[in-house]
Order: sequence, then structure tokens, then C-alpha cells
Amino acid sequence: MTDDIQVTARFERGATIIDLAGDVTTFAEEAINQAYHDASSDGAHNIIFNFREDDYINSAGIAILIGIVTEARKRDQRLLKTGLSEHFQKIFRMVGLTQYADLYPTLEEALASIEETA
Amino acid sequence: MTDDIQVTARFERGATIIDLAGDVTTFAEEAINQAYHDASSDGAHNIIFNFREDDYINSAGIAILIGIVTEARKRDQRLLKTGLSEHFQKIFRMVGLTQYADLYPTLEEALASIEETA
Amino acid sequence: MIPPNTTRVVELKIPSELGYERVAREAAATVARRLGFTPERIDELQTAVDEACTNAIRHGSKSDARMKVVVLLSADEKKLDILVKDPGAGDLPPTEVVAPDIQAQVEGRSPTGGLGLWLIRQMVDEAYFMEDDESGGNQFRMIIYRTTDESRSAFDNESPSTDDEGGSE
Amino acid sequence: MIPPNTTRVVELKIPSELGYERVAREAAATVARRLGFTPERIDELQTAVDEACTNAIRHGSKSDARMKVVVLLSADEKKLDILVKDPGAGDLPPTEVVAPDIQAQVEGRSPTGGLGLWLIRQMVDEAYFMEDDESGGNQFRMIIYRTTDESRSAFDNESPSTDDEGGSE
Ligand SMILES: Nc1ncnc2c1ncn2[C@@H]1O[C@H](COP(=O)(O)OP(=O)(O)O)[C@@H](O)[C@H]1O
Ligand SMILES: Nc1ncnc2c1ncn2[C@@H]1O[C@H](COP(=O)(O)OP(=O)(O)O)[C@@H](O)[C@H]1O
Repeated sequence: MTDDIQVTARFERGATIIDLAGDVTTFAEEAINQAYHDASSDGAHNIIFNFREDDYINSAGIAILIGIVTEARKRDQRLLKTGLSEHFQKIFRMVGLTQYADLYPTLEEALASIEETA
Repeated sequence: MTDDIQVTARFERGATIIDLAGDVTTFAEEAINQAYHDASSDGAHNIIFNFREDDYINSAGIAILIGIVTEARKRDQRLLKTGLSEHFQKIFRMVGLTQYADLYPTLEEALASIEETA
Repeated sequence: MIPPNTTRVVELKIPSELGYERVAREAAATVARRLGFTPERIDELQTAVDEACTNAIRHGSKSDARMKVVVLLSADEKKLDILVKDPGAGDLPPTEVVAPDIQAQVEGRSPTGGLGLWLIRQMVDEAYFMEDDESGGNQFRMIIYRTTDESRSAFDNESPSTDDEGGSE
Repeated sequence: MIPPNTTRVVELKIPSELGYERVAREAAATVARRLGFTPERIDELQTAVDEACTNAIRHGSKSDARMKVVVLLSADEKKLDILVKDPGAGDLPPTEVVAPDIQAQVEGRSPTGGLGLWLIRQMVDEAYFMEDDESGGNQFRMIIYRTTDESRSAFDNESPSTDDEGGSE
């Protein structure tokens, strides 16, 4: 099942964008943490987790993201999440993740918000 | 499962386009035959069955299409098929349906071919 | 021919190995779609079934792929009733479900995780471990009721006529 | 802990009613994806499983929703082996599979249909009815072999560590 997730990172308009395509579950833990740590080592300040509309995320995946929120707070980084389906936007709100990582429907809106506050 | 298929028809650039979205199986028989007969009554000469990339088609669905090929031959209509995934393009070729209904990857290509021969 | 309102049951047995919960989640979605549930409720159902099976694999079978998790999806005109059974190889499941304290997790005051059962509760109409299973395993039950809107289709005898004689299909 | 090369079996029971074959087709796809089969072969497998289940429903159970079709998906490091069992309520399945004569069908010289078994043959590496089933039902077997390319993953112990103690997942 390791093939079920693809994690890639790129830098654009002042933000590190981590693209997630597939199932965000325990199997994704290593790849996501790796991408986050690489970004941090590079001194990233704004980090966007860019999901795909048809990604699936379970509670183990949410736990991975909570772990990253915890570290991002220590490093004073700004976390953003984009591209989530309505269902997972709702779950992120229910769980309270949105308090620590701003949700934007699209990547474009997230990038615009970063440019505004720059 | 009747909700699993949506069949709609429209007229454009000299062709009747029958859009098929969903599962093309026994459950689709009535809707597809109805759309074809309506088009025929309206005097359609070029009829395009426009599938979606993620439609699923089983042997019962293929049998429906063979039935329509049979009628179209009698009426001297031209049948075209567009939008099929690679997998179903291959199956249509294996079965021999492509002898009786031209396959075009996209709707645009089918419409262009109709305009050329007009 | 078939008595009206016959319950339709789909039964699924998966190896107790993470990854196979996906088979259960998709089977549940397909059955729910067939019953006419809205896309939103199907999403919720998928999350509930996925979490329940993940728990049955991780906690109920200690991720031993030689064990099995059984999922029963029973549909009638009123509801979709889902039973997830595991061999009960782990500790007893909890009797209470507490809302996760995300703030405490983020501030490092409590370990991350513990979201699954709470999340399931938010997704379905009913969710609970059944007591007294003779088999010694755990049985987790989830129900979603069909709204009046969803109660058409699938039970209204709208299947196409199907005989076994071949001919025109 | 788990012996290497343990066969993983997913078992599915669906009501003998058209529409439920979709559950089987998707389960097969999910298992095949997990085994690392290419998208093309997964499409082929889906067609094969769908047709076999449709036959088991229509011909093997006369579309009686009170009956059941059983699908066993067994995966090991070499192949995915699929067994579709029906109650054998119809006539005996054919012993030979003939290529459909589309031209004759189009010209109205023979009835449309009769594509399923032939199509299955084109999609999988092996496909046949098994003889001598004690149960009196039909058992249809299909196999797809993994190419060397596909033979990595899923059996190489690459599951994440999973304990049942909760904590950080
Ligand atoms: N099927 C089960 N069998 C035994 N224990 C269970 C089962 N499901 C859940 N539990 C227990 O309930 C706890 C909370 O489960 P959950 O909310 O899903 O969070 P998590 O799985 O992340 O710990 C688990 O840690 C486990 O101890
Ligand atoms: N599971 C089965 N049990 C009994 N007969 C079967 C079964 N599967 C197929 N058959 C027989 O084989 C014939 C050919 O099947 P198939 O190629 O799938 O085409 P079709 O189902 O359209 O007739 C069927 O008409 C039926 O008589």
C-alpha cells in the first residue's frame, strides 16, 4: 500500500507546497514527515499541504498532521491546507485542526493569502 | 442502481450527441434505447455516443450497443463513439464493434470528422 | 417472487492487515450508493467503516494478518446496518468515548491519536460495541437510517427483467 | 512473526441480484492495486470479475436475491486467484467458449449477447469452471499472474509498525 500515497514538494510564491495524492494513512507517515522536515531544514516559513479532491484521510492521517502542527508551532511556521473535499474540510473543522492550520479551498487562494501578509 | 447511469442528448454541429455517464449495463438499456429512438425520430443522421473516461461498460452494455448498430445499419445512420477509456477502446476493438461505429478519442475529433464528410 | 422488503446482506472477510480496510470502505460505499444515500452521507459512512475496520485490525487482531475481520452490511428499506467483528485478540474495547483534546495533543500534553471512535460517532446515526458476543470477539455496530428522500429505489422492484435464457440482454 | 508468503484471502458474499457484482469488481481492484498490478491489468481484472459475477447471478442463481454468490480473492507472491461460486440453480455452464460472431448479431442472424465468458478469457491468464464441486454449485476460477515487475510490494514486510497501545499512530 505504500504506493497509495505520493508526496512531493515544490517552492512557489513564498511558500513550500507539499502535494499529497492518495491515501493519507499510517502508510504515509514517513513520506509526509520527511517532506515536512526537509522543508523545515530549508528554512520554510509558509508550508501548504495541498490535498487532492479525491484523497482519502483517516484518523491516523489526521494524527500525522497533528504531529506536524505541534512541531510547526515550536518553529513559528505557518501551516495551510488546501484542496480538501467538503467531507474532509468538515472533519478537519470538527477535530479542531483548523485552529492551527488555515483551510483554503484552493491552492491559489492560499498563495494569495500568503502574498498579502508578506 | 437505475441512478447509476445518466443519458442525455443534445444536437451540435450536425450531430446528435448522446452523453452517457455512469455504468452502462442492463440497467441502462431503456434509457439508451429511448435516447437513440428519439434521435432517430428526429431524423438524426450522425449519432455520437459520448462516454466518460470513468464509465464502466459490461457485456450487457455492449449488447445494447450491438442492438443499436443493427438498427442504425437499417436506417443508414453513422454511429460514432467517443470518450472511452483505453480499456474500453480495446474491448470495443476486440469485440469488433469498431467495424460498425467509428471510435474517436475525443468528442471534438468526432465532430471534426463529421464536418469534413458533410 | 422475492418477498418485498427482503433484507440484502453483503458479507466481507478481510485479513487483519492494514490496507484491507479499504476493501470494506468501498464495499460499504457501493451498497450505500445502491440504496440511494446522498454523496455526503456516503462519505461519512466510508469514514466510519474505515475507522471501525482499522480498529478491528489494529486493536482487535493486533495486526496479525492470519486473523480475519468480518464486515456485515445489511440493507433494508429503513436503514443500512453494519457489523464489524474482530477476534478480540486485544484488550476489551472502551465503554465510553471521549472527545479528543486536540489542544492538549498539539501542546504535547497528551499523545496524538484516539480520534477514531469519536469520529465514527459523528458520522453515523448509531455506533456501539455489542455486549455478550459468544464468540469471544468484539462486535461493533453502526447504523445509518434512510431519510424519506433516500427511501425510494433499490427496494421498489425496479430491477430489470432478467431471465437465464440468454438472447438479447 | 507472520510466516513470509502467507496467502491473503478476501472473501465476499453478495446477494444474487444484478448491481451487487459491482462490490466484487471493486474489491478485486483494491486487492490487485495492493499487490502492485498495473492499472491496465486492474481494468482487465475488473471486467473479468464483473462478468463472472454477473453470470453467477443471472445464470447460476436465476437472479434470485435470496441466493448468494461467493467470491474468494486469494493473493500470494505469484498470483491473484479468484473463485466465483454460485448455487448452480440454472443449467450447467458450457464446457466450451466460442468467440462471439458480431457480424451475425448485427445482421440479425443470431441473438445479441454471449460475450461474457469469451471476454473473461481475453482478460485473465486462466479462466475455467472447476469440475466436481461437492456443493452442487458452480465454481468459476480465474487467475492472473504477477509479472516480475509486479512481484515486489505487499509481501515484502513493508507494513508500518503497528502496536495496539495507541499513543502516536
Ligand atoms: N475493536 C477494538 N478492540 C479492542 N479495543 C479497541 C477496539 N477499537 C477501539 N479500541 C480501543 O479504543 C481506543 C480508542 O480507539 P480510537 O478512538 O479509534 O483511537 P486509536 O485507535 O487511535 O487509539 C483504542 O486505543 C483501543 O484501546
Ligand atoms: N455461472 C453459470 N452458471 C450456469 N450457466 C452459465 C454460467 N455462466 C455462463 N453460463 C452459460 O454460458 C452462456 C454464455 O455466457 P456468457 O458468455 O457470459 O454470455 P451471456 O451471459 O450473455 O449469455 C450463458 O448464456 C449461460 O447459458
